[in-house]
Amino acid sequence: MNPADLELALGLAALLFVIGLAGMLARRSLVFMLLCAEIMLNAGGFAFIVAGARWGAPDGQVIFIFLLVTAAAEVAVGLALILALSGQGRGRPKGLDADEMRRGGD
Amino acid sequence: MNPVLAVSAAVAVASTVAVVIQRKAVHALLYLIVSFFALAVAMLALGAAFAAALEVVVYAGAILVLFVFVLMMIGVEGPVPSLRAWLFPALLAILLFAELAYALFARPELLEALSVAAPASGAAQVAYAVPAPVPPKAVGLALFGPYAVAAEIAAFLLLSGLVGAYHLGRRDKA
Amino acid sequence: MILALFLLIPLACALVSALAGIRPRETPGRPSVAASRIAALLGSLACLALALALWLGGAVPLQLELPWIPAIGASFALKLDGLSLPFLALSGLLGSAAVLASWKGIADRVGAFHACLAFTLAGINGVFLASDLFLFAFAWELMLVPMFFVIDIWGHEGRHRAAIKFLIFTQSGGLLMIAAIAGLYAAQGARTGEWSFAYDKLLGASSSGALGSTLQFLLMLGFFAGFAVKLPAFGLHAWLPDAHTEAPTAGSILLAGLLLKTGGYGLARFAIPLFPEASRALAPVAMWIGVAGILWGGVMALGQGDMKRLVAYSSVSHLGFVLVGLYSLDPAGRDGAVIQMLSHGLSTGALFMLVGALQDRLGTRELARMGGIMREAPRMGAIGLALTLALLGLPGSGNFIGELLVMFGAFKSDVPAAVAVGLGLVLAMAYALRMFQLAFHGEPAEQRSLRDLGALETATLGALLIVLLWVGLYPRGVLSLLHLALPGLSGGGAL
Amino acid sequence: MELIWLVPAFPLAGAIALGLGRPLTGKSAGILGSAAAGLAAAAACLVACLFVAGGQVPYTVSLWTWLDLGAASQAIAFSVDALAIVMILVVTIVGFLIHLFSIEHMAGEEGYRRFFAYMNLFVAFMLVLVLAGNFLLLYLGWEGVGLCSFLLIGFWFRDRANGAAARKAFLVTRVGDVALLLGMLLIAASLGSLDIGEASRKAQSAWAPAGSSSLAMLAAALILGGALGKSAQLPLHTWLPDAMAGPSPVSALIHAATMVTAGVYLVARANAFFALAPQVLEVVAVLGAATLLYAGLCALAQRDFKKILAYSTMSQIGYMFLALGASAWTGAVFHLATHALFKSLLFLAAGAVINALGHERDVYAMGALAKKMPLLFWTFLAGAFGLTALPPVTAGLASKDAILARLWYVGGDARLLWWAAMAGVLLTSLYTFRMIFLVFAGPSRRGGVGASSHEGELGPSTTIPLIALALLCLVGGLLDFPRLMGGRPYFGAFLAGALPTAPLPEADTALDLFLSLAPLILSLLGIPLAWLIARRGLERRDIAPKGALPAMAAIAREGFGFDRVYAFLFVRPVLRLAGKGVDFVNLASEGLRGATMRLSGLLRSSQDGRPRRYLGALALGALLLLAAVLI
Repeated sequence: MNPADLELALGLAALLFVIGLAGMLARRSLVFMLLCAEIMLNAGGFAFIVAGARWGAPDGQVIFIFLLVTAAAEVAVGLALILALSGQGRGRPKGLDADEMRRGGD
Repeated sequence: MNPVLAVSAAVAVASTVAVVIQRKAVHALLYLIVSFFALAVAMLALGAAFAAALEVVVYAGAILVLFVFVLMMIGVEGPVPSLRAWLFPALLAILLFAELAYALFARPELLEALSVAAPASGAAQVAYAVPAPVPPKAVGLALFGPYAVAAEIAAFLLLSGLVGAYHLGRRDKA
Repeated sequence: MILALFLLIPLACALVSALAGIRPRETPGRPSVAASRIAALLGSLACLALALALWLGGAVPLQLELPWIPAIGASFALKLDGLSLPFLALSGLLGSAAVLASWKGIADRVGAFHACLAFTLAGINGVFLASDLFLFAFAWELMLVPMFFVIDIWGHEGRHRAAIKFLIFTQSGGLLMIAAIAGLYAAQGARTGEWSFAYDKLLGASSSGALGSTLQFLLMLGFFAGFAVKLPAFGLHAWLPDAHTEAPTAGSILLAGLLLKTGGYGLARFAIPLFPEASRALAPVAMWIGVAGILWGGVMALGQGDMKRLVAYSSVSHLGFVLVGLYSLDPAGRDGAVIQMLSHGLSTGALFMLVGALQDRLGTRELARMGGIMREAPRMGAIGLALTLALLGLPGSGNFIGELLVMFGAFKSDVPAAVAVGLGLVLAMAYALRMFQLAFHGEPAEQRSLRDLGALETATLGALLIVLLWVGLYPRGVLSLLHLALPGLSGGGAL
Repeated sequence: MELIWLVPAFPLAGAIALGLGRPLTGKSAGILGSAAAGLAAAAACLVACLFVAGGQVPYTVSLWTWLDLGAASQAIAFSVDALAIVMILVVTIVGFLIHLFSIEHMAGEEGYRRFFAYMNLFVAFMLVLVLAGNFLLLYLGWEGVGLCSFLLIGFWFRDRANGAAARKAFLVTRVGDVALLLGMLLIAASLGSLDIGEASRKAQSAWAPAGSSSLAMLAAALILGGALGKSAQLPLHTWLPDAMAGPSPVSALIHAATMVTAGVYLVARANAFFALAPQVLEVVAVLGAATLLYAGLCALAQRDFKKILAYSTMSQIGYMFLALGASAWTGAVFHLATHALFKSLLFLAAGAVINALGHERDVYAMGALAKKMPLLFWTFLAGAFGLTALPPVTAGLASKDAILARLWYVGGDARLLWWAAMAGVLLTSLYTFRMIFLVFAGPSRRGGVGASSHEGELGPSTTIPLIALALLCLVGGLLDFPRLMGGRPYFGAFLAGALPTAPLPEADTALDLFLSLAPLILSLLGIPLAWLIARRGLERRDIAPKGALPAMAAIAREGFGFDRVYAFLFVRPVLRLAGKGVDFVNLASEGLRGATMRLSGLLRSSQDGRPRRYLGALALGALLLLAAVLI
């Protein structure tokens, strides 16, 4: 494998991660924040794969699988939350604003 | 430089940027699927065929489809933040990326220092010489060999996610 | 094993009270409620009887040692000597008085209330008996928590704040004390190789040279801080007026009558004998802290409009005498401090009971809204007068003996301090008379009908007064007992 | 010999019985109280007879050990010697007569039973005071009588003003008491004993020679502080005029006959210490003389009947202090005894007058009562003659004469004091006869307050004490009559066992004549002058004072502003410090609480529940950490 490829791939992971970060910081909608979390998780997983490829070892992919599982569980719970919140009818048209939800505990 | 990797990287970055600036959640989701496909291609280029498959099948195919279902049910439109609102996140992201890139490209010795397995530069050169695609079988052996316990824990996590989602989704709360 | 009874009886009573009152939606007059009251009363009376029996039987000193946590050298060691016995008797007496004082006043969660009282009493008895520093610290903490609940749950309007304040102050002091105990334990253990919390073994630590003078002074300060908060010494007294004012009557009685005494007892038993050299270095400062407490407490009492708060500030003043007496490092001063603590417990306990009775009847503690009680309730007036006189230290009351001996001790070691203490006596008269005249003399401030003291209340208060008079007219009864404990207490020979 | 404890026990038992005995209603309470006092008087007489019969040997009866102070153990013990005998006789006999008087005088008052309980308690404490063999027990009695004084001044407690007067009395005397307490501690600490006799002996060996020991001076000065407070001498005198808020029998018993003279008794009792500190003794004399003149001037300007008598008491005690200062111990005690007789008589008669007039106390509102109340007039006059040392009443004549003569014979600077005392004689005569003229002579005033009332209602329990006291005044002085008039010093000889006496120099008839006649003439001279003053005062009583003299009188009526100065110097600063009871220590702790809460608020605002903020902080942290690694 080419070292340049390695660096490119790692740079890609880093770039994707910071894009996800910027999106999560900027967007206020819960759904978008969840999407951005997926981006960041995926970027992290990609970095593991790069590392595994670099050493020719399976461990990177194994960790990627674990990350996948985590992401699946997270999405399941997160989406269930979104569904439950939107079902209450509050904040529905404006798209589940995380900041507005802060005090809406009823 | 591997052209496949380069192209897929370009696609991934472009589609990811598109994800975070969409107004409609469904559009963002579709861009994200594109981004994941591009990443899967990149993984293939790196020789991680199994991971690439999982990326497409599980991540894009299952998790994101779950998103699609939910979005179809509630139909979210997030307001696109103003430029001002992007200022701080973008600044933070750019700075962070600059640091990471600096570490990656200008300070390779840092990465060497952080790595445990290959302390010597000679070993690194040896490793570079070996183009090593990792077959799915090796991954499976590792997963249920040394990582068996972690796999079990991951299973627990999935189960608890299931239970949590079920609980949250229950309509007839007493 | 007799000594363990002092802890076991209140604990058992706490259990019975708690169980009896555990049923939901209790109403006053139900048998279970009465049972928890009676259990708490019997427990206190049993402690009192036990202490008196030991006193009259001349059975001091008495020791009990059971292994507890041998791994760290902590044992369940109790020791009864001439210093602890009067305090144990006082705790039984005031415990009974506290239960009697809340016979009618507490109607809510009666079982839990009496369980808390009995629990506090157990902790107090433990403090007075422990001859193992680990056990002492244990008992010290044990008495605080139920007292916190007594204030926080059954107190008056500002109870939550007062309870938290009480807890924070005393816990901070207690923490320093526990740190000092640990430090002493470690230093002594490292030197001798024998890791033990036993009082007798630690007693010689500082004089044997195990501790450097700086370390000795720091450890002493740790003990001093813990006890000075509890006493309370001037500057650390901010918790006291609030806690006393907001606590229910029984809580105030226990607080003023017993909990404060644990501070003075701790100084006499631990801080001074364990660190004689360092205590001698601190003594002049400590005496003047005491003097400041006497004067400032008196001045503050003079300015209070709330009767209970006035009594609380008078406590600050009176416990300043204890500090002066103990740190005069003179036998007379030490005797005076002990007598002062006992008399203050009796007189202030009774006074809080009276204020509680007034508050139950009038619905106020404001002096400005009282007046004329002497005419409407002569029994109350007579007892109020007697207590006022004790408060201002009239000869014949135990308070006078305490103050006189303290002044004598102070006079021998620091004449200006004695003169300042004398000024405190003038202040004491000013605030005591002001309180008495505002509450009992003049015309009633508002329309009301006032019920005089009932037979039970009169009997309780009368008993306290008679004991107070006995201490005042025959202080030898206490002092001869106290002098039995002298050799063990003398520590470095300063006392 | 063991009987002595009965003397205080009777009134104490009476007090307890009256205090607990709710069923005692009506006059029975008064009768019981008087009986207790009477029994005490009888017991005292018995003890006195036994004492004289037993050859005047002092003895001590110890009941139980009270307290060990240092090396010395103090007992609850009664010591009997000649001085104690004199004092218990004065206290019990005068006390009994005043109790008797009160049965009718106080009838119908609210708290009748309480009154007698307090009075009995007072007698008990006073007896403890004079019988105490050690300073500690003396202090118990000392504070006890102060307590009873407080209770009885504030007897009519429904009026807050009475309460304030009572409180003032107790507080001001306590300032002196604390001095006495410190003096006791000094004696205990440096001599190792508080037994009065033993400490005196030790002092004489440890602190001699006289005048060289600062400890002796300090001890004497501190004891003097106590005496000044109790006896209302300058500068601790301000409580006595206010103390007249109490009922008249109280003023008679406590604030004329017994308690206020306790200071004199104390100094006499502790004479050994004063003998070792001649400078302090001089201070005693000077303070006595100053009080004598000061109180005389104040008395001259008063309008309140009882306050005139109060200032007069102060002034007479000034005489006693003067005598003490001149080391005329027996003379001081003799004047104490005679003063108890004539001043209690004056107070009782005044009280009866005031009662008859419906609690009118302004002398300008009285007048022409001599005819309406002949008995009160004549008995009052007997007391007044005693006060002004005029014959035929012997009580004051003999005792004052002895003091004046002694002052003259001391010589030196004491001559000045003699002149001061002579001025005092004139002042005494002036204020006494001004009072008599205003109350009993002249026209009836104010629409005739006393017009409807006369003394006809006075029952035997009122009249008997008055007449008895008047008779005692008439003959009391014969106990120690001046040698010029053929008297023999029985009294002085009796006291010689307890107090040091110095014989007068050889008789010089001419000088003796001068010393006896000079005060007599001055007193007589005072009578017409007093008439002028009384008339002048009457004319001006209702117009605003103008000119220097009335202004002076106004100042004198206020006691020359001592109250205001003390309020400014001591009372107000303390009260301002007390404020509304705001404790700066508490404020400091509250400030700490506030600071903590603000800090925690600051920290809490970082946990505001906005996940994006947390994320931003996280990213920032990552940025900084990475930067730290890279740099």
